[in-house]
Amino acid sequence: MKKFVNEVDNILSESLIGFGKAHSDIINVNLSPDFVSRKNKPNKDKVSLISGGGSGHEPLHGGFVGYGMLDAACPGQVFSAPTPDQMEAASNEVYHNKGILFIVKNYSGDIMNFEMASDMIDHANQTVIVNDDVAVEDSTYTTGRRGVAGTMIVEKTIGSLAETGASLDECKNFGDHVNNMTASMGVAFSSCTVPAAGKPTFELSADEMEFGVGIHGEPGRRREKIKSANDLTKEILDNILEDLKPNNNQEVLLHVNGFGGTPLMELYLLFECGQKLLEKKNIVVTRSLVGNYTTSLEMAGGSFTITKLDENIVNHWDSPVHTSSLRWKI
Amino acid sequence: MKKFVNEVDNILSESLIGFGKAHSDIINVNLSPDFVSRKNKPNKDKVSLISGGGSGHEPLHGGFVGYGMLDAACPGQVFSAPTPDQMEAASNEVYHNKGILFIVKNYSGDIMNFEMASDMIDHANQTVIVNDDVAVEDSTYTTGRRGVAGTMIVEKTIGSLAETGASLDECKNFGDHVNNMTASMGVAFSSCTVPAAGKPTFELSADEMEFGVGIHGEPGRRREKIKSANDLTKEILDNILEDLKPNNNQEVLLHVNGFGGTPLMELYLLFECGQKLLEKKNIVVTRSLVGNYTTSLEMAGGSFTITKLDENIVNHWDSPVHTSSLRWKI
Amino acid sequence: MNGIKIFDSIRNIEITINNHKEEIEKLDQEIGDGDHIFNILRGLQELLNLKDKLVDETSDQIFKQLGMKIMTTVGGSSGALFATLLIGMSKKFNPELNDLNNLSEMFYEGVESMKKRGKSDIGEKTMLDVLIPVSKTLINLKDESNISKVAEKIIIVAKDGMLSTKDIIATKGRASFLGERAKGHIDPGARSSQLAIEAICNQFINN
Amino acid sequence: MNGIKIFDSIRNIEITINNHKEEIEKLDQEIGDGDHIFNILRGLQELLNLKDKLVDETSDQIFKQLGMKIMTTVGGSSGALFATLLIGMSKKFNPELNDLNNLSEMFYEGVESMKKRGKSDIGEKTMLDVLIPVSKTLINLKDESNISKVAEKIIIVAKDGMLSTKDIIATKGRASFLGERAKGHIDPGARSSQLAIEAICNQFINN
Ligand SMILES: Nc1ncnc2c1ncn2[C@@H]1O[C@H](COP(=O)(O)OP(=O)(O)O)[C@@H](O)[C@H]1O
Ligand SMILES: Nc1ncnc2c1ncn2[C@@H]1O[C@H](COP(=O)(O)OP(=O)(O)O)[C@@H](O)[C@H]1O
Ligand SMILES: [Mg+2]
Ligand SMILES: [Mg+2]
Ligand SMILES: [Mg+2]
Ligand SMILES: [Mg+2]
Repeated sequence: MKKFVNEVDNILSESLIGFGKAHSDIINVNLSPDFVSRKNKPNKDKVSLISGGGSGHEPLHGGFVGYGMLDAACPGQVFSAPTPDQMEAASNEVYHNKGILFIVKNYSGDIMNFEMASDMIDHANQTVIVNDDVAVEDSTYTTGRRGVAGTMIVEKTIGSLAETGASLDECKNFGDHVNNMTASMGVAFSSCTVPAAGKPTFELSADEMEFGVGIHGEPGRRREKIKSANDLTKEILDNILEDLKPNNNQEVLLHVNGFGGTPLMELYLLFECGQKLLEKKNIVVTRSLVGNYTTSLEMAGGSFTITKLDENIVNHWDSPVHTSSLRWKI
Repeated sequence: MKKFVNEVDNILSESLIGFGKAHSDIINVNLSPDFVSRKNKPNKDKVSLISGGGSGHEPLHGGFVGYGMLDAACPGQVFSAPTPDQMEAASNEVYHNKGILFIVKNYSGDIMNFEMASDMIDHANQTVIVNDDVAVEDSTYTTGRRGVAGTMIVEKTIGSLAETGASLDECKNFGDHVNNMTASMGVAFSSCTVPAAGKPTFELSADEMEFGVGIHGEPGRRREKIKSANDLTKEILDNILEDLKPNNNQEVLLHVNGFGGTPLMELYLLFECGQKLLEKKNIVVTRSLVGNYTTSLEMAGGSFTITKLDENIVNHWDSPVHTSSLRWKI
Repeated sequence: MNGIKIFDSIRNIEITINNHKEEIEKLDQEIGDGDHIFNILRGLQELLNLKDKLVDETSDQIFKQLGMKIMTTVGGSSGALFATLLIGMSKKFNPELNDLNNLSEMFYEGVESMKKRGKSDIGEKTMLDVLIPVSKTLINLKDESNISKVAEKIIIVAKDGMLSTKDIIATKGRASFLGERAKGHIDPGARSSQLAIEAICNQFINN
Repeated sequence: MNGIKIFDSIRNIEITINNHKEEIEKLDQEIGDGDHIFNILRGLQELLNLKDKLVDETSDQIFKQLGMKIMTTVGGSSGALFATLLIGMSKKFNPELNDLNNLSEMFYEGVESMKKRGKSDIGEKTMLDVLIPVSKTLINLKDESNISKVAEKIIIVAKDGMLSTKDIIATKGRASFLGERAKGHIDPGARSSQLAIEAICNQFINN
């Protein structure tokens, strides 16, 4: 394993300290329990948004703490859900009288640890569960779908609504709404290497890809031969559109997310493939986001996320945001 | 080779088209000759800044076209300098009466092609050559040092000065000044794969790194065993500081740049190593930038860049910028 | 039951799990995300570090403190679940009962808490496919006087439960995302639970 | 000299370079950035595509157009340099001279332009270590009547030049960044230039 690291056991804390120093104008980093929180507490009463999850998906979630987005983020060990005391401490730090909204990706570990936190804190709190990954079946008998790159869109838009002073219920309902309007799917060309493991999670041969991969390198729908970007795009978008069932002339946000090891050049090429295909289907891409936002360490590959836009979503997407990894109009 | 690609020969143009669509609010993409230019021409007279170079370093340079930074960028083939007709066409597109300033990384190919362009255009023009890489010797008998991650700092700060309506000479002198105040050095853990080649440029064994690597995967100072992040940081910063000779309590910008294949987690850890070490040496990090800004496709590794700050540089660093990959206060 | 015995068991579990490190790692890489072994080992290490501090406390206090430690240091699914198990167990501790009776009641309560926390039950390809049968068997055998016999029986039940996860489709946990694809793979949590239980049982057989 | 002959030479160069594709790629990967072979092949392909359009033009026009094409399609160091060579050559074309005289003068002019463009000279581990000796030899032999003999001589001079790059330290081009480390490696541009010259010379020997 070749990484910038001193002791493998300290990689997370050293990285968090560096993150805190690099962005000391907007965030604080607390260690043991680990959480990232906004430096300048909003002076108005607002719902406090807290997200979190295993590390290794940076900039998700710590990179989205700041004005117009999250109040706090709780990073777990690499690919392991954070512990409830982190969420408890973060809640105490960022509570502003209107309650706490947890934003949680739909994985057993995250759900259970956030539930335990919810039981532990005295503040009113609710949870938005993000499950945008259409690669896996959604059935009432199972855990359902995974939460992937759509999470940051949910975080951005609720973050904006919360800034307006909306109530906890309003924020919760809007979050569920954005989640319903959002679907994602990805493909991996290589594995990532969890630092503690020191070797790749899986092996793909030179002409194989993992179709419908998860953001922890979990297997997806199937392993198959690599395809052209156009063919991949078609297959992924067909799955997403089948889920979202957009109307004719539906306006959408198209997000191409890199998993960490794929150059921007390819991500923009993928965006072009997606935009072209959507245009043919009379779906209008009016907002776009291309880059590494929800990663799996250094995994090569990427995903498409589409959010169907309505006036509310688009306004809350466009509004000012000032975090270390998403910033505009401020 | 596993990449998101349709035809290898079209990777650049498809990617550029996607780039143009994803950021159609701020930039235009012109094909044949290829260049990226600002969509909203500034209405005041200003010096026009044009940069360019081989592709494969994204977001450099196209990602830095926009308000407060570049007026145009000319992307060549992967790792090959652009051709003079690109710079000529870009010059014609973005000229605003105060002359053209080319910002060129110090490679034979770039220097020669930009010189040819300079000969071809009628507008007054000057060139700032960036050569911040201390990994290679600087001697009057050779081509000197390479231009690497410091380039975007030069682009950001001249970009800001140009917005104020400064003259061509002022911009040129300030660019040379920022370049003199800036030094960089990097290390690679893996090679990148040039799409046309289809296979990695070089091979490193499991415990080797290329110390002082270039941003095209060219060899650096030496190949050696990997080291801890702290030891690497010390070695790199010693080289940089020997070049910059900062005063006691010197304020600096510390930029940790990823080459593309290294997760943010590690880059922040590297930032922490760097900041700690500088603090011990009484060098004060007052500005920071961490992320993948000057990449070598999917190469794993990263570099440190330090810019000694004075009042002018810090003001022009802090001023508003609105490009696809660097945006603040606007 | 006392502090010494509890920490001896943890030590034995840690040795056994360490001996199967690669195997468990691989199981979670195949149908999960590969962190299970690190979660488990981190948790065990943290527990062992508490020995000096807790060894003289009452058993219910020890279980509770161990549960809290797991809860605040492990994370992931297994952190939440094993913390719930231990904290659940601590609640039912009754110093008036003999060890087997006490442990059976405690374990039953702990596993019931896990089922609630995980919204899960037997047959969903999780560690509960080991823990529920073990819990039931313990209740059935709680008045048995031959502890060694109980331990031998539990070892078999745990192993059967673990093996049963191989051919079912997961409906809970990360493997549930895989549908058919997880078939033929043993659940990592079931394997680590089974190994832990076997390690404890062996203590009683060897004595 | 006429369009047919010029395009025949380009065709021959392209065949030769293609035969040494992997070798040239490797040379630039070792001490450069690996793009040299793609730059060269892209350029040659673009030139061959111009055949129908240019074959009937005068030779000076052809050289100029070929140079412009290289200039606008190749990029990198070799694009700038070879464009400069061809455009420089076109300027000295003199239809009154015999072919060898004409070519010698043209080539000399082209190489001089390259030296200016590259701010470089012989002994800096570049393609000029091939092209400068070739240019000088051509001038010396420009009145020789046995073309085949000239061609044979040029082949040797080019090869010596190419080999000479192996053991010098580069002071120009990308290899200059490597200092001592580039020693023992042949310069990629020197190798491709030498192969191109050999391909042309072989035409004259075979005839
Ligand atoms: N809802 C659940 N109920 C019971 N057990 C579960 C549940 N979800 C996961 N598990 C167990 O947890 C194990 C995985 O643990 P671990 O790898 O530590 O966490 P994660 O799945 O969050 O990465 C699975 O093998 C399974 O036995
Ligand atoms: N200043 C120069 N003068 C002469 N030749 C040069 C100069 N710089 C580079 N070269 C030649 O160009 C070759 C490299 O070409 P190429 O790989 O296409 O461009 P780049 O070096 O820009 O990647 C070198 O091998 C060398 O022969
Ligand atoms: Mg996990
Ligand atoms: Mg090049
Ligand atoms: Mg796991
Ligand atoms: Mg090259």
